Amino acid sequence: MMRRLFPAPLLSAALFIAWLLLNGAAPAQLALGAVLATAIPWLTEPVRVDRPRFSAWPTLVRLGFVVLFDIVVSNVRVARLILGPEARIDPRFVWVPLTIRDPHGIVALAGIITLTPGTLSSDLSDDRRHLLVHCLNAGDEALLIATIKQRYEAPLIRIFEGAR
Amino acid sequence: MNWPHLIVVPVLLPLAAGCLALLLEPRWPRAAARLSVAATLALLALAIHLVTIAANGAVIPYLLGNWRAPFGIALALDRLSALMLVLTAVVAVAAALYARGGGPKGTHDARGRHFHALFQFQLMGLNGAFLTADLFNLFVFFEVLLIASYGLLLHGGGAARLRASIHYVVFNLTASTLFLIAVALLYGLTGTLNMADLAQRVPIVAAQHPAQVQAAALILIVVFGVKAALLPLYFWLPDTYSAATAPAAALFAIMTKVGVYCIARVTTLIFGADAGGASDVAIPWLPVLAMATLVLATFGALAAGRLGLLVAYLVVSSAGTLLLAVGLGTAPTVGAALFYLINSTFVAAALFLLVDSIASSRGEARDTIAPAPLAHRAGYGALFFLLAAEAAGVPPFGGFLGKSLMLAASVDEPMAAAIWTVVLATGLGILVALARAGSVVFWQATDANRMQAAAARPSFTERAALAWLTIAIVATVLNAGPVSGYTEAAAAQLLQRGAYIEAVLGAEPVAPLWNPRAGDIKP
Amino acid sequence: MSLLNHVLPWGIAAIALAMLLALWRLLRGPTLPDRILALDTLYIDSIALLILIGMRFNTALFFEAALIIAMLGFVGTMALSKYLMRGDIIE
Amino acid sequence: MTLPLLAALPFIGALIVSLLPHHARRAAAWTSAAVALSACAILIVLAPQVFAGEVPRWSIQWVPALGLDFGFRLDGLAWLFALLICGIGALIVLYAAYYLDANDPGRRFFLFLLLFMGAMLGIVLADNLLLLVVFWEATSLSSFLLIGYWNHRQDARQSAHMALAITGGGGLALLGGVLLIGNIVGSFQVDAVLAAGDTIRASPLYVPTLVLVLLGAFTKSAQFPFHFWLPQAMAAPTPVSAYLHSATMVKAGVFLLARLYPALGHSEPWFWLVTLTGLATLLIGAYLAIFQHDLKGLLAYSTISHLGLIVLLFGLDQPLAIVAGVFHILNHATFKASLFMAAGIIDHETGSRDMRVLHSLRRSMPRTAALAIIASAAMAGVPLLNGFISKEMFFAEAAALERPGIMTWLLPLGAVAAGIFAVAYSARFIHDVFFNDAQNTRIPKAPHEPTRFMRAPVEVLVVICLAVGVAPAWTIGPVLAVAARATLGAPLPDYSLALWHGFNFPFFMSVVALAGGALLYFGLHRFTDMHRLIHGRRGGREMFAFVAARGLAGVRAVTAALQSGSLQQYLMLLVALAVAAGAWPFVRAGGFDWPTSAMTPVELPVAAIGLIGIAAALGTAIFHRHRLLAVTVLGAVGLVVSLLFVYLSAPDLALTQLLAEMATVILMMLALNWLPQESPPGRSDAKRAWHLALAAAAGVGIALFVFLTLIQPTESISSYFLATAVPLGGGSNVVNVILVDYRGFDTLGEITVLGVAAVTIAALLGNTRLPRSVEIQRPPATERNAHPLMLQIVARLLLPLVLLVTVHLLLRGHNLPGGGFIAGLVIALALILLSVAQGVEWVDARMKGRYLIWTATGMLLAAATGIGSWAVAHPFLTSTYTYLMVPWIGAVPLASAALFDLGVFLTTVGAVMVMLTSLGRLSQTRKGAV
Amino acid sequence: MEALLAIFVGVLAGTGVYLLLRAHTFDVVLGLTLLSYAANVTIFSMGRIAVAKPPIIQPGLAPTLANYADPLPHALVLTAIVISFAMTALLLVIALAARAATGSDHVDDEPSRGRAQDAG
Amino acid sequence: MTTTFLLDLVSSALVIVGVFFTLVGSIGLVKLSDFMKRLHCPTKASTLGVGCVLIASMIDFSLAGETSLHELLISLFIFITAPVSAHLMVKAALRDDPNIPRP
Ligand code: NA
Ligand code: NA
Repeated sequence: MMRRLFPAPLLSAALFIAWLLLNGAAPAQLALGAVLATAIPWLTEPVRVDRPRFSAWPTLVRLGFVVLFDIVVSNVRVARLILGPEARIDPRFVWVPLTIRDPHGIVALAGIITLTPGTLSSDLSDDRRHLLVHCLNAGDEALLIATIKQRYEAPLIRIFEGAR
Repeated sequence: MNWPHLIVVPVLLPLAAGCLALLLEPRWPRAAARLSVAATLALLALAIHLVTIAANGAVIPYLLGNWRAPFGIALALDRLSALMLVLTAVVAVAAALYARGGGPKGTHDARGRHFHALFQFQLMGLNGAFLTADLFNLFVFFEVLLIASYGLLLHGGGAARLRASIHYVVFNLTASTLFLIAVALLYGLTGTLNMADLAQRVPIVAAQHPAQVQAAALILIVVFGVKAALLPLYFWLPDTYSAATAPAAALFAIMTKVGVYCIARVTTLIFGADAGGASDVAIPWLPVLAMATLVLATFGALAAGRLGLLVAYLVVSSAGTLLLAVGLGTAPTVGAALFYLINSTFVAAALFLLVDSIASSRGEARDTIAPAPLAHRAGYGALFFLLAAEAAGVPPFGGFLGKSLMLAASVDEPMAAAIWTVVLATGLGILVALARAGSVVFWQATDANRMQAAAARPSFTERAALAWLTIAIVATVLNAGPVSGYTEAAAAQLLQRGAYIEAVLGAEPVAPLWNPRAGDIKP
Repeated sequence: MSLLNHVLPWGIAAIALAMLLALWRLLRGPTLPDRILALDTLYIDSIALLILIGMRFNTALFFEAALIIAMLGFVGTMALSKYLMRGDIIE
Repeated sequence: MTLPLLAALPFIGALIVSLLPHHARRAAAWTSAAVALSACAILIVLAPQVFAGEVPRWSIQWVPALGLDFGFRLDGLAWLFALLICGIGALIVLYAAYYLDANDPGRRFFLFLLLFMGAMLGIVLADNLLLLVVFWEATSLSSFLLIGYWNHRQDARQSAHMALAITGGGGLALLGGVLLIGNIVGSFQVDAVLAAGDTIRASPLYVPTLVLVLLGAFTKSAQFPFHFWLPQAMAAPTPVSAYLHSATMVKAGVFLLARLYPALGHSEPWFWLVTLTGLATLLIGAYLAIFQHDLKGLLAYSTISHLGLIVLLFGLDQPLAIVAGVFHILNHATFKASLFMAAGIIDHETGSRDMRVLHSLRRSMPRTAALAIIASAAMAGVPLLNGFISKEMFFAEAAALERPGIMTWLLPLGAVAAGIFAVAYSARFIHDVFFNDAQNTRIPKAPHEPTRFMRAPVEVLVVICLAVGVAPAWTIGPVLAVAARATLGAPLPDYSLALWHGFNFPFFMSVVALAGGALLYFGLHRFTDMHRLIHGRRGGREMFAFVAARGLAGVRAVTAALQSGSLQQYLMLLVALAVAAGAWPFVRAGGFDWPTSAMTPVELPVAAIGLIGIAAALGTAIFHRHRLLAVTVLGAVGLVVSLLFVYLSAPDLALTQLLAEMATVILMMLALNWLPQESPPGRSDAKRAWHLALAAAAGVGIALFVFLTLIQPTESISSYFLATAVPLGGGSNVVNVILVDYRGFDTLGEITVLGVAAVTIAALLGNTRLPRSVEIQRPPATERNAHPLMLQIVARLLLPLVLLVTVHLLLRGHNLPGGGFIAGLVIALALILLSVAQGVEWVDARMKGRYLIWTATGMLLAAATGIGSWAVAHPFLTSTYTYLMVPWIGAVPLASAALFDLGVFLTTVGAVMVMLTSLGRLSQTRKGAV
Repeated sequence: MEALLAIFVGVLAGTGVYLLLRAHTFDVVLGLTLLSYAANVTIFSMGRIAVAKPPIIQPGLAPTLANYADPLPHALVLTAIVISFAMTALLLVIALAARAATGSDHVDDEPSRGRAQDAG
Repeated sequence: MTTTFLLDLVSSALVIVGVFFTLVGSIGLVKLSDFMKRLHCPTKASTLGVGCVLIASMIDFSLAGETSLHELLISLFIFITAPVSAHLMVKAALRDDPNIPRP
């Protein structure tokens, strides 16, 4: 019953929260938010083809903080690079081999890589086994790959593929 | 006036019919078409009813949304707008009927998609433009009728129509932008959009900033000049009108009249003799340009190589004639112009339809003015002869009466000699052009017997459409007395703007049934 | 009165400067992706600008504009980039 | 009621004939004859009244505004002309029934003939000058049809044109003249006009009036220099020539002179204009007639000359001359009609009308010869025939004219010369056709006498010529008296209709004319080869053709130059005119007052934003040839405009502008798929300079205008909206309340525009398969994957969130920025995003995209919401709102305007989706096609 | 501010007119877009300049033009934006359909027709 | 040294930081010499730049008494969409760059 009412419970929850963020938590808005949290997933049902499965919630939260921290740190680093002499910049493309298979996980990884300044996920190989990353200042390529895999990919694997 | 909401129905009826036609068409195209024809007939009945109401001489306002003018949008029905509604409906009935006819290639309306929806939306735009008393709302209805006309012009497809439509669309979009700018400037100066209110405020503002108000007024007239086919703004028109399918072209015959209507409306109501520093901005430019239009349109008619083009030039020439009379701005000239307007509209529409019928009876030659076989020569020839005489302003038809009225009315004008020379000489030019074209098409028709077998007789609805317009023309001439009396009264009403202003601005909203507005709950 | 009220005009000015710099790149190019990038930057900068203006004028009325830029502002970037990479955007 | 019946008879006949079967020639002829004879009978019944000096009248109002009544009157002049029209008409019908070939469409002939007869009767009977003009032009039109009757012949068509151009044009001039008369007199009633002669002559408009009326009369009556159409009109069948172009239609011009003589005559301009025109026509026509080789040509020029004579008589402005003129109208009609019919018989029986071919016909067709000779003699003015008497009267008037100066000798001399010429061509007609046995050309057909009925009309007319010539006072006296009296509008002068007035000067002139004419012809015949003489080749006809051809070429050149088919040129004119319209009042006012009032200080961010906007707009123009680049830069302009809206307090506008801009960019990208990536460089620098100048003028103009307006204080109606939006409109977002309530009608129109755009796009692209031949230049697709994974997942993730925001925007619209259109665009953009990410087929399969239904439903919903207020007797679109108290939740606002906004929303989503997916689907068809 | 706004409108209109007068459909579309911006900003500015006064009625702030921007031009511009969006869409579609049908994106008929056929 | 003042200070600092990073992003956009380098710039603005400003705004509005949290939604949307933009721009720029080795 609940499954049929809420085909995507996580989405419903997200929508409900988002509604309250937009409109505040007055009683009328709570009611309306509930209605929308029910109706929208139902309406968009045809569009959800392969649904992500989340698990390992603590990992998710921890990853969130790690990413935020990395964003701040790399922002500062990159700002220095930009404002300094350009010769210090040594950009390079690096193919990062992927262990993660879940497409949502891959996209999340690519997003995180892009959001942390200094690295850009540029391409995904056709077999989805390699991610092309552009580094503003690559330094040690192997280290970069290792950092990515350890800091972001591993938690993402747990989050998206933990249930398997 | 038994039911007060009748005034808005000429806008809503086509809107609803258009939407329903859209919904019906995918599954039940015939039902959509029938609905459209029925709605058009209903519109005619309604328009006739409204004319009888307007004939009493009162300006009847309608406050949309129950907001007092100038705050809400008001509609106003006076003799002129009612007349325009009837003209539109009469032409629309013919166009709708004709669209249901057609040769072996299928009916006209089936040569593209959504004909009837577009047709109805065009009617909505036209009727709205004639009824509204609000300048910006007029812009909106201009856009409605224009965008529908783009669709109708493209109906049936083909490279020629696409090319013509590029010119048409771009030119009119530019004009629409200008319209917006003119409205903006007027609003910036006066702080209002309602035309009655503008009429009141313009003299006050013009006392301080005459040049600015005049400039805005002139830009506005330029915009209407595009629709009305005023020199040098009509050059897009002949190719466009002659490229459209017949029922669309017939309906287009009313479109130049929208421009004329708007010029007549604003030059009397807002920038008329009472407009203080902005009074009579259009004089003497408008009559002069109109005369030049008339001359060059006659040239075009003489030079035209296709019947459709020739008819399009006739539309331009009649617009020139109308603008000349409207531009003079006296009650007799405007009255004469309105009389002439009736017949010139019907004739242009009928000729567009007839030319299409003729073209489909001439095989490959279509409507080129060159010797070619022609089926059903006698009938076409007779009708063409009648309509050509009408168009050239030769007796005994309405064109003649209209021009006579106009000449008689302009005899005391300072430009009378020029006006008379131009009107009479261009009348001759058009007579010659039509005689040349007709004699080539009908007299030099070769090999008619072979065509006779090949070309189908025009279908019943096509003949009905032509007959309907012919009846309308003849009826106008036979009732020229009452009709000219009406147009004279319409002109008088137009020039006595006080009644219009008073009716629109003095209209009282209906008392609300309940008043939640007094409620104390904060939204 | 508050410190923020002194900071905001300068902040807005700085964002405006940032946008002018992006404009320079937009006009300068040299490649099309450069210009798309500049436009994208302009969009991002406008989010900041809208928020700062909202703070300065003490109104929440511009949030929706910022929200929509955040949500759909990349549509233009996406369309242009997709066009460059595929020669077509809806396939 | 007999009068309207008389006028209607021909038209009733025409109606009957038009209903007859195609080749029912005989029935058509009988009908026509019946019409003509009945009309004659009516005239005879009315004769006693008319001869007693009464004027029967009948009239009804037609166009009071114009002073145009539909009415008839029958005075002596009208009676005479009506009798001429009907009597000769009857004879012509009889003649034509035998003349026409079995292959000729007989029904059409008689139909046109009856129409003409009706028009002609209308002219003479009209009681209202405007009505006269109506019928006048009708004669031109029916004449056009009759001249072009054998329309397979090129000369017939050409002649018809020429006649129409000249007489139709004259008719328009006449219309002008008549309208002037009406303006002077205050009425078009014939009686009123005739009584107002002094007023008219005293008017400053007299001369223009006279000139216009005379133009009408002279063109119709083929007066010099408009005479040339008449010989050309001989391309018509001979009965037509006899009827229209000698006896009736051409007489309409002189009828008009007669009719308006009391009103327009008695003045110096009249005398000089009419007399000189008549004299010139008389001489030229008579002279040229001598040298025609075609029988009908000779008769046509003779007709011109005789019309000139009549005109001349009216011009002399003497009562006796008027009597002579009326008399000659009658005489000429009889002898000329009979001559034309004789010529037709000759043509019919010999197969030729060429005097260089014909000869000696007195032998083979003696009766016809006798008739023709008598009629020719009448034409020459031989005593004992009617032509002699009127000519004598003319000579008498010419000799008696008391005018100082040139006219004292010019007129008598001209009269005698014309007399000589007339005798000469009459002699030629008689001699060259019926005698001249020395000629030995072969006549195409073996000539013989025609059928009795074909000759009968000629016989009747010749008998009349004789009777009038021998006993004028008894036969024609009363008729002439009553007609002349009506013409003069005054008591008749003393005159005697006698054959012999003694050896006076006119008699001497007659003798000189007869002898001189005979001498001239036989002298020419003897001493020159007359058959080789060609005169009048460079005549008016050639002039007309030349002018027409040149005129047409010029007209075509002008039209081609104006209708160049160049949109650029058209737009330049539009922009230039708009700039001129905006600038002119300032130019006239001598500039504008530079503002002194305080301005709002510039804020730095606005300055920066404005700078970006200006630079980006210029960039768009500079880069426009690289389209993708231009679109990118244009995107910045759109962004700047919406930021400006934000800064200047228009959040709703900012949202709308932003979303519309995004959607527009998508549209442009989609369209660019099918268009070249670059515009070729312009070829003309001069033109670009013009464009730049115009653009600069437009820019400066609008900037100045905006500036001048902005610095003025304003008193806007908007304070009302602010004051009432919450209490009366139920919403605190005033812009939205305006959109859905105060000006909801605008919004209804606006969504209609959007919907119709979608409909048109769907109609245009719906089943378009872009043809294979179109090669689209596109950048190479280097990316292998059409749908990058990242985009797919993000787009799918965004959709529910966007939907949520959409609902948010829709619901809050009335109170806060948002509303149906904004919400609609948001959801549409999200769907487009999905289409880009996943492909249009993917989305279609899931959305079941019948978006047009959304559009139509949305429009219907908006309209229906408005209509709902009718139920409570309120105007369309009256909104209301209330609060529904829900336990626990509280007050839930329910506004009818929200329903309207929902309609806007549905329309927008549907329309935008139709537009974008129609374009997007083109790629699918391309995949299928290429 | 007034002058800045006026100059902005002027530049939009000028560039719009220049592009409008180009010979190829897409350029004309760009020109019309700029022109419609010019028109919209013109209308908008006719409510006079108001910074930080959105016409959204706040409780406690007297609803007069002194406290709020003139809302009417906003509503008009909104309508104008929608209409011009619709028109642009249609014109683009016509342009590409014409290109497909005739093989050229020149605004005129076959280039031989007018003398004024220069591109650019 | 009230909480209000502290929060004012914090939000002012956040505005300064956010604006700084936004500006740095744009400076890089102008200063750096090739596209791939420049592409790293807007991420400054979109992450820390806008992020700090949004937090400042949240604080500021909360100070004014109206809890304002939709800034979070703005951040969420930026975090979702910004990587896609960058990703697509790289792809657009790389469309004909043969120098990248395939894995
Ligand atoms: Na001979
Ligand atoms: Na309301």
